[in-house]
Amino acid sequence: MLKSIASRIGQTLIVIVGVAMLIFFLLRIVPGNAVATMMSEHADAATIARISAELGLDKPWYVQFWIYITGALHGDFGTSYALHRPVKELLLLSFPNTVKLAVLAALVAWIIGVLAGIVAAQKKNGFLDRIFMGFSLLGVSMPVFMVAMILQYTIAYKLHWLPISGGDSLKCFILPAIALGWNSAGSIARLTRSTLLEVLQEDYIDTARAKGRSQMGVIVLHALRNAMLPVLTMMALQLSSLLSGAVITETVFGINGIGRLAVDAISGRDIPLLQGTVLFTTVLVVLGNLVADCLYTVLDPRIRKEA
Amino acid sequence: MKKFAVLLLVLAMVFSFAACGGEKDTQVDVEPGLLRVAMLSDMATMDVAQTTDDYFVPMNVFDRLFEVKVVGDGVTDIVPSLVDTYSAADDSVTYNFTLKEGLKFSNGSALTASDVQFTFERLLTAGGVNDDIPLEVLGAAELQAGTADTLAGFVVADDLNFSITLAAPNAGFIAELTSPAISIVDKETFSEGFGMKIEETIGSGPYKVTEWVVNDHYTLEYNENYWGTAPTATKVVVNIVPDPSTQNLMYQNGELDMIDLGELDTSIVESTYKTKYADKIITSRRVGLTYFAMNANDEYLSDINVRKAIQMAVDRDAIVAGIFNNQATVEHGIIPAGVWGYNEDITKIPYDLEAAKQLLTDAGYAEGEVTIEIAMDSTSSSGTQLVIQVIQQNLIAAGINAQIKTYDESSWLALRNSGEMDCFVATWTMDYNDPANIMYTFYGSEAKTKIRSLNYADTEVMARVAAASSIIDDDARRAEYQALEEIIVIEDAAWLPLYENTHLFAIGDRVADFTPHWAGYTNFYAIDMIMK
Amino acid sequence: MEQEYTLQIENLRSSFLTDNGEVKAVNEVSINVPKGSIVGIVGESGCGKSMTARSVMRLLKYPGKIMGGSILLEGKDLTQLSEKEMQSVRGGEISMIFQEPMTSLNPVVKVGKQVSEAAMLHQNISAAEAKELVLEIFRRVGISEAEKRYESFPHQLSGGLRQRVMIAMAMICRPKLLIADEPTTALDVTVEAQILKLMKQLRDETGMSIIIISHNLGVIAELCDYVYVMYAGRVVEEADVFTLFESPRHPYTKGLLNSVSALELEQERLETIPGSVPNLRRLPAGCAFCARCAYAMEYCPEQLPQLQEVAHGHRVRCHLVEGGAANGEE
Amino acid sequence: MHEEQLNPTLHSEEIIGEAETFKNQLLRLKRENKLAVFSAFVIFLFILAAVFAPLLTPYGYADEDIMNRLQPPSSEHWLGTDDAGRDVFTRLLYGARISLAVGIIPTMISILFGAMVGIIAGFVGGKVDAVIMRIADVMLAFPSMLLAMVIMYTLGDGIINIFLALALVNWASVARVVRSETLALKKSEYVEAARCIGVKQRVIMMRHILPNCLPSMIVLFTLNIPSSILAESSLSFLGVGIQLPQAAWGLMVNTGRQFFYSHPWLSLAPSIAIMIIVMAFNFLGDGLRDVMDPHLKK
Repeated sequence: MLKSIASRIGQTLIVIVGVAMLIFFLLRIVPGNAVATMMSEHADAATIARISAELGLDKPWYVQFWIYITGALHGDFGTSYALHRPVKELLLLSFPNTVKLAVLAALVAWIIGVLAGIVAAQKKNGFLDRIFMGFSLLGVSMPVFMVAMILQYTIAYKLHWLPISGGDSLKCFILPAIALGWNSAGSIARLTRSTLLEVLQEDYIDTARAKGRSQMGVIVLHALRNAMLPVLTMMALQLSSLLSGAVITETVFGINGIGRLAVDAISGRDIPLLQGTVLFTTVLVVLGNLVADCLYTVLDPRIRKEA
Repeated sequence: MKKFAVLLLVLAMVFSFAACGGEKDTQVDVEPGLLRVAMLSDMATMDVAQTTDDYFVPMNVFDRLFEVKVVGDGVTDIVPSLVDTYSAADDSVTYNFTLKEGLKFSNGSALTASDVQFTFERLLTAGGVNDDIPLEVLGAAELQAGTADTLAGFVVADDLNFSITLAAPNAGFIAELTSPAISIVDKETFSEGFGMKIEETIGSGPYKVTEWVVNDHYTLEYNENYWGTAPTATKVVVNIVPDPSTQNLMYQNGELDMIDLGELDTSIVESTYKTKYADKIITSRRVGLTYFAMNANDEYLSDINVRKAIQMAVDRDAIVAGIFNNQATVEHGIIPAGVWGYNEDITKIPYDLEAAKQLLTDAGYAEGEVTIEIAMDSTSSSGTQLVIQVIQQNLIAAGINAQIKTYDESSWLALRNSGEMDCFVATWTMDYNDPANIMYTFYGSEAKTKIRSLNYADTEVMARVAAASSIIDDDARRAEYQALEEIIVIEDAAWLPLYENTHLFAIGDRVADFTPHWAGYTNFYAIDMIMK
Repeated sequence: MEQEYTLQIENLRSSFLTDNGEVKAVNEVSINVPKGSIVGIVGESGCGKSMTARSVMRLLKYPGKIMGGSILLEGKDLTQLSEKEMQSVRGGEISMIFQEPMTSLNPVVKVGKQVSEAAMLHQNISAAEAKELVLEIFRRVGISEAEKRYESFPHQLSGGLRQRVMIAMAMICRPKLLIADEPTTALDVTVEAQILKLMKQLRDETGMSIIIISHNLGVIAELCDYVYVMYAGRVVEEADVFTLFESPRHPYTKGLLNSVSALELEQERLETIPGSVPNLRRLPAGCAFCARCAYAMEYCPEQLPQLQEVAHGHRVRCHLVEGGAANGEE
Repeated sequence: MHEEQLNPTLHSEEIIGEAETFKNQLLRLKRENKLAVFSAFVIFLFILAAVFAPLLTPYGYADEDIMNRLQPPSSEHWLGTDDAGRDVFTRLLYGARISLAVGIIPTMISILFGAMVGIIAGFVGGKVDAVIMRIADVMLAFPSMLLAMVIMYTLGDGIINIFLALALVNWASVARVVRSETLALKKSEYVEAARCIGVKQRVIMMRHILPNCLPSMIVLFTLNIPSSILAESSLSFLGVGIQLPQAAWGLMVNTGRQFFYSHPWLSLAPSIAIMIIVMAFNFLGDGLRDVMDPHLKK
């Protein structure tokens, strides 16, 4: 087991290095002079040249790459052109908000998704099944921004139940979390239902029933644990799509998170910020997948043995 | 099929839910004296030496020697702020100032003449973007080049008295000193973190910054050491809400005490604000103008007939009515309405499509032969983008093959600064109330017309523009500016003025009254916001 | 003599209710299980034997449903019990073990836990007590190193061991009846013998009754006291084990026996029953076996033969025995 | 073997066989999954709308009429006009072109490229495999939205660049699936046999492996279309995709967003269009997966 985890960590490191390289090269082929944007109206050529030098943009790309890599290793992602602050500081500021949003959204997605999946599987082909699966398909098919806008309109604007836009309190995160989680809830519900239906066909489910377990007992104690293995894998993958969706949710709800930072960085052509944001987020996802893999190993004794 | 029916049902449920919901007022408990506003983006710095946009903190946390006060509808007056008394020599070269007594920064240290001196010198040496005004002072070039250690033209007599000698006469100098660029900073406590760290950004204004959560919000609180009357808004929270429609909702939800309606589409202002919040609207002139630039170096635009045709082909009244619902006024010159020196009687460019076509035909151009490219900054407001599209259609109607090309912001700027851009639409907002601010910036020198891709050819006119600021007699100066304006706009057809926007704000229930910045800036003086 | 029965199945009918109509998988089946006896149900795949067993447990897979008849466990009709009452019957009074020991245990739960779960469900005991009970039953069913096995996951055990675990699980609450659905089919022959021996031994020790479901007549012969032969959802012949093997009367039973003896005698040509199990949707009105029957008569496809008692406790469902023609048949 | 075989719900599996042709599979889809058929019909309607857009509406997608901006739905403008006076219904029709193109073209590119790379990785193995799969890992590590945004940032706006960005984002997952199928096929007898008689590697890949990967490629194709459509609409919504005055649904939602509370149809209409087409492709993809590749069920 340890060996397999070690090799996974090794692979993860390779991926992280690859990610860092890809981001760097993607962002060095960019048109437009970022410094000119940053200085906007009043910049003359001399000022632009001076600031380019300060930011190291006049050096050959390999020197820049070296600076970037060694910096990133120390957690130094450079300074934002637009906000004049270390990217690290900005990331650390937005990170908690994105985490809050993602965790809440994941909770929404998993709770709704797994429960709906269970009920649907229970009542296979019944009315509830159809309703839930209808909703889940709607969840998978609705663009995140649409859900976000509708929620904002109904719950916040019309009903005044929750605030419209960002803020620090948990209350401000409820709507964005639902908007973001809705999508994942759909796919989790579908997956939970199908794996649960599959697992419920397994012989050991009969065994558990033959033991005298109630339907609920069978599902919770025997079926769910097995059905959750693929769902867990999916949850790890969902981390990536949650962060993708966070870009939109944060923009719509005005949450000061990493996604919005990325959008701001793009519109401001703020390369260090964009570089830092994407690198940070991606490394986060990679590490998340690593954790999920290890968790999987722990949860499924069959893999534990093979390792 | 049954599944599909269920889906339809679900959909219907979602939308009926979306449609329902009654209106009700939210009673939010807000502490008295708290002013909640929103801005589209966070400030990059609080240091006025480094920004020409982020003026909110400089305006509210710092003071200037003079301020512009709105004294009536569209009437402004320049009043001393930190300055107690001043006198100008007859030649408009040397100015003597006396500061008010007992001025203090928010940290308690005294504000003296040497702080003013430091402010001027720092703007020159900090490598920032706001050195235009200090550059007029005698010896500024030497200080900036490093050949002098001090600013020769700035003489400190004692703590309260100082004098400034300019390199050339400038009758508009006092007006220039009202610019937020000349915000007086504290020499004693000035440090590395100035502009970025709230505890190191010390001013003498009515507020001090107490919190800055980047990209989220920042908070200003009343500065107990402020020399003037205390503001009724004792605490100001500026939320960063990048999306105007969200701001709109927040205002309607009672989450904002003031909204800048300039960011919203006019139709929303029309349908929602002019009906539901009609008595909450505060109107201000956005002193400045939107113009259509024509590059005289362009193959076709170098022909004055083409420029004249374009001037006549653009239906500015339709733009003002159609896009802005008349929340703007058509401009005819360079000096915008609301600025000292504005000429109401300037010759007006008519809208005459047929005459424009005729002019082109007479000049020997075939239909569609004249080809120009209008460069559009992809980040420009939707209003500006619409204006560009309407202009394009106007020009096409006149037989000019006008193409819109979209550039990202930095490419757009780079192209414009290179002097190679064909045409574009942009807006200039006045920094201070003097024609020099726009005339000199656009037509003051060859370099200045090039950086705006105008490439105006008449060097004689440009020399006159540069010299106009030193005319001491106000009437003579005004006459000279107006004459130059007539030459550039009408005779040379080098400039197509479009319109001046009206800037609307809506105040919330907690606000009694609000006076916007004289030039209609988005940034405002929080002290001019009177809370209930 | 008044016979005491653990289980009496009377006229049980179970069907699959599909979109395309009802499929009668178990049709008017009556089976009696005398106390302490081992009853076998034989038949080919799809004859309804597992369905019968599952009906007893009321564990029919969707869309299966009990349509009629009664199932009396010591006089208590299981078909009338609520689901909740049924849960206490399952695992407590009746246990069941399944064909596939490989898949019948939850792969992610330790086997000890799975067995003790059964104990704790039906006896009001603590986890520690349950573990003691499990270890004891593990030893009784011949699982060596019981402590170590308790902590094992199913994939760490051999097939024979897993089936022993299943038996332990079934036995832990001392049920009145054990239903074993093809308990040894998936095991190799030596292990099979051990498991069968174990089951017999457990019966002898506890006096419980056992229903064995198998397509393997060898297993039946070795273990059972009574045998029911099922074909296409009906019992076609029933008798005590000696009678059935000595003098089978139904052509289908004979066919089954022949194919086994053919194997045992290592004959060149394997004698099998021609044809295959009929589709339950398209059963003839009469005898379901007639299409494969060498002795089928004109009216066989039309008329359903009744179960006839040909000797004490020996019943046959065949037109051949009705008219007495079957008697002189060989 | 026991009674479960009788379970009539599983009855259809009897006819799933190696030999079932694509045509038969489609026939079976038609017979068994009405919803998938209906979805195909809906998609067909969208294709018709996209192709015949100029015939269906008197307006052009970029025709502005500033004096008639933000009109409510009427007989002249079925879905009203947007903030530049453009006919929303017209833009919806033309937007279908972009959504369908964005759904199909980059998906096609990513499937072809991904399959090629996947087959090579799986078949050649060794270092080639290791390198390719590590690159795929790197691509898959990114949150797709961010990667697409960065690529769009680098390439600049425009539809071709969207195709490229989405193809670049998606190929890796295809490569993964195809690689694992190739690995399985590599061990099959007929590939072994072909190798033994000295058939060239390239020929084996083209003749034996590729055709066998086709079913899962087709299924991946239909299932990746909706995610591509959603991705494009999200990019355009954020302003890094299609630019005005082009008509793309995500862009229409974005420009209509500020009018959501006064003129909701501006953003609701394109939103619903996106939802319907995505749903249709999802249903069709699910249906195809069920008939073509029962093992691909995730």
